[in-house]
Amino acid sequence: MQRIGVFICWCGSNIAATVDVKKVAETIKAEPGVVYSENYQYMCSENGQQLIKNAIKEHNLTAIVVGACSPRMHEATFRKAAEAAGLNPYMVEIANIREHCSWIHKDMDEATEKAVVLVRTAIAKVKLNAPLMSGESPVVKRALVIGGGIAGIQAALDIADAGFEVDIVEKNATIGGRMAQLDKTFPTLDCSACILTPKMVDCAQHEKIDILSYSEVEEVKGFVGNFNVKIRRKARYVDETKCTGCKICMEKCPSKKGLNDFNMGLNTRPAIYIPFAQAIPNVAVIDPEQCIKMKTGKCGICQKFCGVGAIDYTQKDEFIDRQYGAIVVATGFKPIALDNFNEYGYADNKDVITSLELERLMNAAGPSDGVLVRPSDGKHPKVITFIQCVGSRDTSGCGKPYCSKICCMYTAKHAMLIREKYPDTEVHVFYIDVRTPGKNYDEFYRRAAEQYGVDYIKGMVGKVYNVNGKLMVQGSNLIDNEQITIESDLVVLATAIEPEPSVRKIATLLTASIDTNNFLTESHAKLRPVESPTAGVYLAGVCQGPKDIPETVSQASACAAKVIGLLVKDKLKTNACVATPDEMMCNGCSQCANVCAYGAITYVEKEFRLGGGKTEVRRVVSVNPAVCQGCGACTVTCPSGAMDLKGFSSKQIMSEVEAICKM
Amino acid sequence: MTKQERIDNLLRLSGTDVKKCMKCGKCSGRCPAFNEMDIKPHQFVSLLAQGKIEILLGSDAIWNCLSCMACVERCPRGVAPAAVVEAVRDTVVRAQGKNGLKAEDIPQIVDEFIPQQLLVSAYRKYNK
Amino acid sequence: MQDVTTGNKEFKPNIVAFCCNWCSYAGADLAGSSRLTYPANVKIIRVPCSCRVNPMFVLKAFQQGADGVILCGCHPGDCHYVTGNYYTRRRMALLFSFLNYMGIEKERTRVEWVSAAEGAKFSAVMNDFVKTVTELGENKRLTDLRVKEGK
Amino acid sequence: MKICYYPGCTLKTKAKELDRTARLAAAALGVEMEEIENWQCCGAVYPMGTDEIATKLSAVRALDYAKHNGGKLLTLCSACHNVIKRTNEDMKSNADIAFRANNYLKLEETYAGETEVIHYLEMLKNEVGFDNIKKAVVNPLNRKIGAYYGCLLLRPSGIMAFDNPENPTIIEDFIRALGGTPVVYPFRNECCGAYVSLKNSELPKKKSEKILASAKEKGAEEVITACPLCLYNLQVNGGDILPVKYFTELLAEALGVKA
Repeated sequence: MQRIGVFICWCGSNIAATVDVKKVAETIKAEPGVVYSENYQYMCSENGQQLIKNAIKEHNLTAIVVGACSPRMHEATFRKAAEAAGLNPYMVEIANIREHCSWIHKDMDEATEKAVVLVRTAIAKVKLNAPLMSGESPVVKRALVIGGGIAGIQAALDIADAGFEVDIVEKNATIGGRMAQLDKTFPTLDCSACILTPKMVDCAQHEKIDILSYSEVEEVKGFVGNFNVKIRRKARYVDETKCTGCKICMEKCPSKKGLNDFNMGLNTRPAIYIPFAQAIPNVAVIDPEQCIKMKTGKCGICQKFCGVGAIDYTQKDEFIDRQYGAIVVATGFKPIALDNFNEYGYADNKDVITSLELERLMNAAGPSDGVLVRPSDGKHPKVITFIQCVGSRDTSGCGKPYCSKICCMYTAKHAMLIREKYPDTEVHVFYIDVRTPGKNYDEFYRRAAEQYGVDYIKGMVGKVYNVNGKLMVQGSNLIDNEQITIESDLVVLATAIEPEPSVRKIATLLTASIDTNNFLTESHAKLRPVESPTAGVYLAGVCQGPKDIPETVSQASACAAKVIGLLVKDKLKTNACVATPDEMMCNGCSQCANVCAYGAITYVEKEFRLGGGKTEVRRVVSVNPAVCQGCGACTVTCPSGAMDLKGFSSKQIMSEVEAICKM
Repeated sequence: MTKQERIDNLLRLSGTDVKKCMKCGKCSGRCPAFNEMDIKPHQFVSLLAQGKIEILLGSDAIWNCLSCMACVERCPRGVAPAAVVEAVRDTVVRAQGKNGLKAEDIPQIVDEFIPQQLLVSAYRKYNK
Repeated sequence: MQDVTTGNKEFKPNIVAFCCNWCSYAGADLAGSSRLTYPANVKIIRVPCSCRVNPMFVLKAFQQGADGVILCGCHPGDCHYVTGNYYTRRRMALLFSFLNYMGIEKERTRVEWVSAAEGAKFSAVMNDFVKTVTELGENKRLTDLRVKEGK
Repeated sequence: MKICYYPGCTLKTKAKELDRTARLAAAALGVEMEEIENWQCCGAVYPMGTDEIATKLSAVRALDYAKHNGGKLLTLCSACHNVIKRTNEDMKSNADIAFRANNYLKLEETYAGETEVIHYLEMLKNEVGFDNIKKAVVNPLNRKIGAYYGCLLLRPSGIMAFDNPENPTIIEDFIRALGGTPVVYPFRNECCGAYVSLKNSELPKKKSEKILASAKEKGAEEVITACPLCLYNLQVNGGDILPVKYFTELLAEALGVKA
């Protein structure tokens, strides 16, 4: 039987003006189990807390109820006071007689009566409270960043600068990501490479950062503070430690017809290649599908010419296991495939290109050395038409229902750059809405229209077709209520972006939830925007939702702050109010594991004694208290009632219900 | 019938959700009969959504829409402008004396080349 | 199906409200700090998430003489625990239709989404719910007679 | 192989050639087209109004007949195909229309869209196979042919599921199988002007001329279609830019059965 102490707070006049606090304290004295009941002006004050501590000691209290303000306000305060007096902090319950009583009722009798019921309800609960202990788990002081684009680079640099080890796992042969492919960046028009490549170099030179390029995460086990990750280091057929990046292999390779992914397939590259001049690591990789030696066994020219003997055609994928305390997912995006948008003629016309292809065509290091030419005939286009929202805001099933967010700005950028570099070019932009919120963003777009004379047409294109090599762009001009056809030399499609498809696998490995568009879900849209619901997993960049470079960098730094905040701790206190299964009642059905949003529930084979010396091995549930967040979804799902929640047990809630009803 | 009832009737008859329109104008960008329509495909959706049905019911465009479904096919929001045009046309031709094609006119039109399909389809579209 | 007791103006229904800790309980706190009144016969039980509410708790409330039970959680999509309120929505839809079948009018049970910023909504919902249940009168279905007699 | 066949009114009159050559070619390819009993005109246009029931009943009758006679219904005219296939979808997925149509027809067994509607071209592609047709060709066409799809076979693509609505390939594959060279031109899926030509031939004239000019510009020597109304508009309203034929005429010619 608990020895319960009850402490009714006046909160000055906040409670006492409407609730007869003395009467409440007096009435409660008669409750079975209550051995002490007191009221005081400010329970949360030094003196008030002392009063509680003294009473606990003097009356050997085993549990206390404080009738005061909302537990969201002072539960922690009173728990600490109880702990200081030697009581387990979870033996404290709060009856909210301020926000839920004195402040909303006017009649004193009615409010007093309700306060008594609320205190009785808390007593009913506290009678069933049991001491709870927060667990502790150690923290591995190393972070994993998945994805080596600008998001991953920024997060890694920030974490490493705080003194923690970071590994960047990048599936491509170099870090840099999409930003490395861009020409200029809005709204200031800095050259993308000029601002990105120094950061790439910083990563490579940082003693705390290990870049695992051409690698993929294969398996993730463990939980916050303690992830065990298996990483596949894909065979690049070049010894990373030997290759000096001299590129002689690229020159000599006879198989030069591979599509250059980095240039969006606009030109070709050899079978052995370094993706681009500033690649980090500056190490070659062999495409085994294209390499003559690997396909036919005859060739080996690169091996012959390699001065340092770095070429190794027999290399195999390797696996490494590493431990991490925190994981940042920064897997980025890709433009959608345009198979469902044949009306724009992308598949049939070389001169219908995507915006990312245009970035490469305008880039000094691109396939045309920065000279803007038509892919079909290498001529300078005189009339260029941009089409916005290609595949974005599409609920017909052909595209994506969301706004891709970056297209309005980069199209304004493209239009402006073209008009600046080639003033004789006519530039048209078909738009549905121009969405340019952000610092200096709308000004940027207006500059394109007002100063650079870009022709913005409110309307959408219905068809692009080729007549004698000219691209006829037929669309609506809604302002003038006309249908127009613009004879163009080049058509640029502002193609919707979608999360890099590999994010699906990553999400599964991390039990991080993913939405219907394959974007990773943040823990709270407003207040926890960089945390995944899975503890210890953080989200940076477009993998979480469409965003531009400034936003991506901000989010990456926010991730880093969260990771550093986690890694500075030696041990993590785990939530005490976690799900707790009764193994004897569990039938191993997995329903609880299915509803768990955190992957806290696993199954173990366990031996049970049956009596008579016999044993049986059964599959039963096991909750990882370090991962469980204590929502209780599993408790209700369990068909056999085997699952309960500490601190909010079924019995506790039932007796609360009973106490309320028995008024 | 009150005006609201007539609006509701058109909405029901069209079977399409005009509120889904995001006013991109792709329907009118694609329409092959655009220049022959006094009220444009996107306006059919917009005017119905606003309840301005007198303009629709008085339009000549209903006789020139080809029902070619290009607007329906390409709408990014799953709206069917052609169904709105048809709902308006149905409403007009179902009113007494408002047929767009009268049976007695047909003998003068018919020549030796006109296929049955043309007579039937035009009659179905323009007459009730 | 009006109960004779509804004629009695003094009838004050007993309402059990389950509120999730993160949104609705905070919304109720905000109603309090904004001094937005609602009847005293609403008593709130704090749960971590609306999905912690076992149908058994609702049944228990009616058995113990509650006249109405309301669950409040975060708005769909805003659940602190990501998906908890979706489970609540489905479970309670099923439970409430079952209870309705058993004679506990569907107006006596309700699920509402109240965010931490919606003090006014919390108060409005509670006022409306109490009014609805008051009009329905005392609940007798499922009630353990010993409970009511004991009052 | 035997299959229920819905010819449609125009194929019995102005478009006899479409029907005749299709039957000859099918026979040569081992397909027996069994004309269904007591078919009625499909109405030539799919009525979009949500309250239209009576105008769909002839299609449902044909569909129900086919349901009990092999489960497939073969169409040839594009308009018939469009009306019947879309009506079939209504019977499958629109509970209101299905209920009311069944209520009118008082069939022994409720019709719920069970029949598979296939166009003659789909039959050639999926049942016979273009490879087999290629083998059966005795007079390879050796000329440049533009496929004219029009609207009815392709749209709405969600229901018609005939081919990619913007970039179809089935008739091009068909032309290739016959030894011809397909000419892809941008207006092959644009409307010819359709029924508007009865009231106002200006619009169909503009459309048809644009289509044929586009085909000619890309090098076509003739254009083929599956629709009698398209053929009429292209021939009568399209000027004499290019000859227009039914696709089955070319099939019969290539198979050497045209006679």
